[in-house]
Amino acid sequence: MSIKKEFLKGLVEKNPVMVLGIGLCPALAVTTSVSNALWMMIATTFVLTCSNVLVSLVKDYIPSHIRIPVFITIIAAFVTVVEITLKAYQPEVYTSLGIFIPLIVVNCIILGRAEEFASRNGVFISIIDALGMGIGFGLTLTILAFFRETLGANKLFGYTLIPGFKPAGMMAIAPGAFITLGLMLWAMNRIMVSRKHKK
Amino acid sequence: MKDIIKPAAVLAAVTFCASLLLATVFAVTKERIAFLDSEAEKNALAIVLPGYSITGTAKTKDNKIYWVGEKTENGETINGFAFISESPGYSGTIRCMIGVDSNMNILGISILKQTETPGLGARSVEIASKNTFWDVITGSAVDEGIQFPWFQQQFAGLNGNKTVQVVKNGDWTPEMASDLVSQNAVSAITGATITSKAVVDCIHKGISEYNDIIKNSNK
Amino acid sequence: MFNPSFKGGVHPPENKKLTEERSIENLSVPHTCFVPVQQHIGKPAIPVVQVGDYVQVGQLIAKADGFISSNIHASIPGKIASITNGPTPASASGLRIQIETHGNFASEKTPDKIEWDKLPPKDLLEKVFDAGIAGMGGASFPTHVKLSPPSNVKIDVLIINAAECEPYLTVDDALIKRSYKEIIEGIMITRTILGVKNVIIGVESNKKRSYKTIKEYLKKIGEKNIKIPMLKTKYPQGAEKQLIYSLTHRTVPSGGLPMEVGTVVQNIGTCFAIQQAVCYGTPLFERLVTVSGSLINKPGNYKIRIGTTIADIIRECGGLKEQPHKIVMGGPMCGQAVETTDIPIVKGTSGLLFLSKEESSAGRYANCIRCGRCVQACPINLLPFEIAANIEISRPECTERFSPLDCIQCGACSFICPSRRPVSHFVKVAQDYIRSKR
Amino acid sequence: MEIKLFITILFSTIFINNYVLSQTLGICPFLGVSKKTDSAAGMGFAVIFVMTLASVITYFIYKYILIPFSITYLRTIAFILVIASIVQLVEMAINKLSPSLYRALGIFLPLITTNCAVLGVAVLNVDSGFITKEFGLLMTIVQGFGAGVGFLLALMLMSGIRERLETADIPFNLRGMPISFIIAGLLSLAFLGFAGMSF
Amino acid sequence: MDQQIYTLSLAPHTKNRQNLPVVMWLVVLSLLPSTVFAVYTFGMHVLLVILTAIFSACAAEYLFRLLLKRELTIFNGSAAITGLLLAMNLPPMVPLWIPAVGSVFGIIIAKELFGGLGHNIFNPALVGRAFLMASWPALMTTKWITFPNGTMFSSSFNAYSVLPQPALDALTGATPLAALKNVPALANSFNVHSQYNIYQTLFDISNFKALAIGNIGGCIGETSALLLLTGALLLLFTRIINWRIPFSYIATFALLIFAYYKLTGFFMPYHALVYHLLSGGLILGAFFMATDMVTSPVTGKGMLVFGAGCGLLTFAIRIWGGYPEGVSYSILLMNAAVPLIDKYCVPKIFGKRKQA
Repeated sequence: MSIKKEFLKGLVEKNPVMVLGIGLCPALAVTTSVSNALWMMIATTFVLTCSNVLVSLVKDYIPSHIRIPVFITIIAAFVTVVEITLKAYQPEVYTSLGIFIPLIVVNCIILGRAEEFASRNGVFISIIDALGMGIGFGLTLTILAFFRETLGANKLFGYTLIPGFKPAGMMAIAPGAFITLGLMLWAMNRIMVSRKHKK
Repeated sequence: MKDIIKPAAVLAAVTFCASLLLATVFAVTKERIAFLDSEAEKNALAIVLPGYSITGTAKTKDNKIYWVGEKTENGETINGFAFISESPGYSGTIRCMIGVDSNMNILGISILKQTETPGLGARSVEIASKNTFWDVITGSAVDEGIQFPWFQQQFAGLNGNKTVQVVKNGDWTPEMASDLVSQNAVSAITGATITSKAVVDCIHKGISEYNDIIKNSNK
Repeated sequence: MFNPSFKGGVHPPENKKLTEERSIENLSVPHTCFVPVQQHIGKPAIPVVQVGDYVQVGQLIAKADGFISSNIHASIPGKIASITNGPTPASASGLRIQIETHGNFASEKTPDKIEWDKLPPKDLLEKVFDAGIAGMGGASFPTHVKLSPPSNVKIDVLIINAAECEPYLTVDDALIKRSYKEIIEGIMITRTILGVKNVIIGVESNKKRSYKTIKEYLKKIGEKNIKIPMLKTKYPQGAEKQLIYSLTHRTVPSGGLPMEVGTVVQNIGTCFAIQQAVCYGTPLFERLVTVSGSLINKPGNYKIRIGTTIADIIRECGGLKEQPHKIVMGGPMCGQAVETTDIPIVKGTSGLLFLSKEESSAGRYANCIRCGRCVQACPINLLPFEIAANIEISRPECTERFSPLDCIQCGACSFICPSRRPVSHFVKVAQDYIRSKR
Repeated sequence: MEIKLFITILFSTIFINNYVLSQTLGICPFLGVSKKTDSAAGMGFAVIFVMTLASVITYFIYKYILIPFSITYLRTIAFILVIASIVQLVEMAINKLSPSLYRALGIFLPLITTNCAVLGVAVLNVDSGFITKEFGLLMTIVQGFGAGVGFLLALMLMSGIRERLETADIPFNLRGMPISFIIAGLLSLAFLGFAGMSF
Repeated sequence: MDQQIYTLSLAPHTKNRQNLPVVMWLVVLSLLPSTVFAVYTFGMHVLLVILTAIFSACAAEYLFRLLLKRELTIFNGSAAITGLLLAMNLPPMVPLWIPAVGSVFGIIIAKELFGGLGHNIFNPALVGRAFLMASWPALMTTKWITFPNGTMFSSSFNAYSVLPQPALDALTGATPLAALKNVPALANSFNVHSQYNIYQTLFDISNFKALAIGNIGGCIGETSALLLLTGALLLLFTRIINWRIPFSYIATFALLIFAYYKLTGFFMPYHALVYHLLSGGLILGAFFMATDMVTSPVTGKGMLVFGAGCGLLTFAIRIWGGYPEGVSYSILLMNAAVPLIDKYCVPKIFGKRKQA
């Protein structure tokens, strides 16, 4: 019961992008294509899980006033692991995600979960939390990327969707990202409100 | 005293462990990354200096690297040169590798880095697959073989001493090629004139920068 | 083109044509008068008559209560019928002294003119006080208070307000045309009381005939210290601070009085009343009122006894063409709409307008489109639309940074608004909120 | 000639490739601190200061420590620790030297650590190859400063608009975050006018 | 006794005759001459473009308000003006879905989401145009009409037949501003080593005539300087627009353009100045779009600052930018700054003492 709850909360009720409003920079920047969004999800979830595990393991040995630098160091290490690995085995993903791979370090989701959850809970439940949060983050990115790739480039996974349709190029660049996310948040708010009314 | 030493020690230990981990990962992947880099360079050089064998690199006065290649044609050895140049595009810098012969005729270009709008400026490096998403998921996709972006292809054969003109004729087709070469022009990517011009600028910049060096090295 | 003026302001349709050419007529004396005891700013006067007493015209019926207050005199001869509460311009239920006509008018003889220039200023001021004169422009500030500035204040200019910037109203214009000599004399008396030399009369450029009349008369009598520049026709040219600025380029500080910049402003009607009071001892019991608007049958400038009800005036002016949408006391820009026709005329009533729906209704208002016209129009340089926007969404606490208290309620912003928003009303709400909090 | 280059870099980082509006970096503080113009100005100036300082320090670290020892893969971890300590030190220094400045900027300084635009500018300095170029130090300074100014500009525009919208009749579910994204999108659409500018 | 109760309300009891619908219809009226002229010169397709834009703008506003159960404001005419202004900023031969999509985006994203008329920050018509520019730049920059027998270029080009045919085609196929921007490149690539000839051709007196009258390539509503100025006079005369914004916009722009050409040693600075002033959307922008009440400052000082900012940005984009024309982007950018301008250009309150 509790495991299910901890996992699901990251998807909906505490969705990092849609509800907590964190991790926005990658959400806006890398969602030009669904495959970018999925790779971002994998990279972030990996870092999140690893850092959550390590933080919950060492939490008792760290003096509380230096915990933030320690957490950052741990996170930065895992980010670099991801960076190097992608560079070696997925060079195309490495180029298209670009600067946003090192910037996973400053994604507030990761530091936030380390601080708020992993440093207070056991290893197993921390993994569940990380997976839930990572997938919740990734899911939002994927939906956003779906709209942006289909409308902005008439493509899905790099392949043309409807021949002859002229895509709105704006969706593929920054303004499209902002506006689409804004409209998604609006839709989300409406759904949440009508749900509350039903309850 | 203990208040300082313990945290410092913990922090040092964590940093040390992290560095150790990274060093290991780096050591494992080092060769592969180096291989990928050289491969990328080789590929680019093969495009911009087609048929030339690379004889080595040289440096300009301000430490910029350029490549020298040669090939034998009709019993004569011809030199080719390749260099890298940059110019601001629609969003962010565009980096190109440009190959020229000693008369500054462009042999080929390769865009190494760009962050242009997908679907518009980014088409300068994209090869549009004729297969649609539905073809792919229904398994009816056709293998199209290795292709080269038409935008970059147009530059081969242009005269680098003269200004390369950007014309808006709609997207490039092979039929347009001879006409464009006679005008010393390239056809802009539809809707991405800024990107197209930026690439041309990039080439002009590079050629003017290396013009003297290459002429001198020829003598 | 380059007539002196102030920044901002609006040009409402003048509508003065209705009454401009009408000379002053006496309205027949009504059968009953209701004289309110509060006709001025300050404390209400205290009645000094009993029900059943008989009074003569001009007899004191209520005495000023303190310094900032005014005497009230009987406007018709007769019997005090009642002293009860009823509707007055100042409030829906204020104390009114009802006089019913009784006796004759024969006793109303014009006394001989006294030679005022032999009297000391203090006696002159006494006469003004006795006559119960309060500003005739609309605000009704007791005149004797204005004329006795504290000794540490140096007054160097007397400004006479004949701008009459409100649409419809033509009383000042008509008065100048008829009694310019008396007015100039009144100005001289006022000047003597204040002990200043320089006088500036402000007349708007749309009253060319009055302007000429005064100018020529001044030339004739060789008076050099009374100047009369022609002001640009613009509302609210007659607002005190704006008038001072237009004529002297002095800026009365926010929340301050004209005397802080060495000026005193008197309405031209007040000057006439002062002359009457000082020279003939006539107290203020009647005044000039412009009765106008598209729905009254006989518009004109009438001399009306104070205390005459609107109902009587309607009857005397030939009745109404149809039921008016609004009855306004004062000018259309900052006058007051009244609910019933039982309300009497008071010392400060300069106009009485019977307006049709087309003339006066704003209809429903729309969103603010930020055209900035209220900002351009505001003579105080406020941002009225910001105050209105905050009031509209019930955030009066956010209006304080826009200083609504500086607003003079001229109504220019509401007038000019293309979205028909009651901007000045919103500003009033903000003012009330901030005042109530202090 | 060099001056022109610096102007180009400065102009490009402020307008053409504005960190917030076209590269979608630093979105969290951009949305978080843009409710009031006063705090937006405070945050903006703090970011300019920290970005310029971080650019300089990471330049030296990268050029004189990471490159000579061939440990450039430690870039992310080194930069984030440096930035975190700079922020900490600056906070302490300002507190000591000028309490009035501290009152104005102090509360924003801790927020800057997680501002991905700061790490972003350090990483981009490396990525654009400034480190090895002639006048590299000046270029990094100009880029760091320009990025900060661009951030301040975007933040000020945003906060002005949001202050004005306080009285606007925005659909209820759209208030707050969603409309802010829409505004950001429209701002970024307007900034497209600078695209392709060159001198 | 009269028992009638009369309407009570606060002063004032009279109202300005110029209310919202009057304002809106006067704006439409002032745009009418150039609209009619555009239909006359560019053909009936333009009429369809204009009608599509207006219809979809109104429909978008109506449906959005209907769906969100908000007060229907469709009759105040502002949506129609948005549609009309958008259409005037489009090339004549765009496919009809372009104005439709642009209007819908402009109205919904830039206006209705912010709460409708009066609350929007950005000019909806310009947002619509910027959206179309970012999304379908190809359609937005190639669908011009050229006049084979019109005044622009043809007669003057005959006099300078040194130019090769492709250069002529390149010049006449573009808008006046694009042609101006292309001169150096053209000169280089067609071996006309001096740019002198091309500039002289462009700055021929017959071209200035064409620019003033409007038989020239360009967006639907921007070509005829004279008719636009006629409409602008009507608006200035009825005090719907304030002189400050157009004045400071055009003055700043003219000053900068002139200074630029003079300082760079250009040989025909006066001609270049006039050419810049008459061509492109400068007049349309300065009088009809920058002056949009909702999205421009409210204070006099603010208006001057706003206009100057627009002028500076237009100058920068035209001279250094990636696009030949910069009017719509500069107005859009300055729209974003309006709240700040309003905040810092508050007039001094009359008689307010300085805070001690």
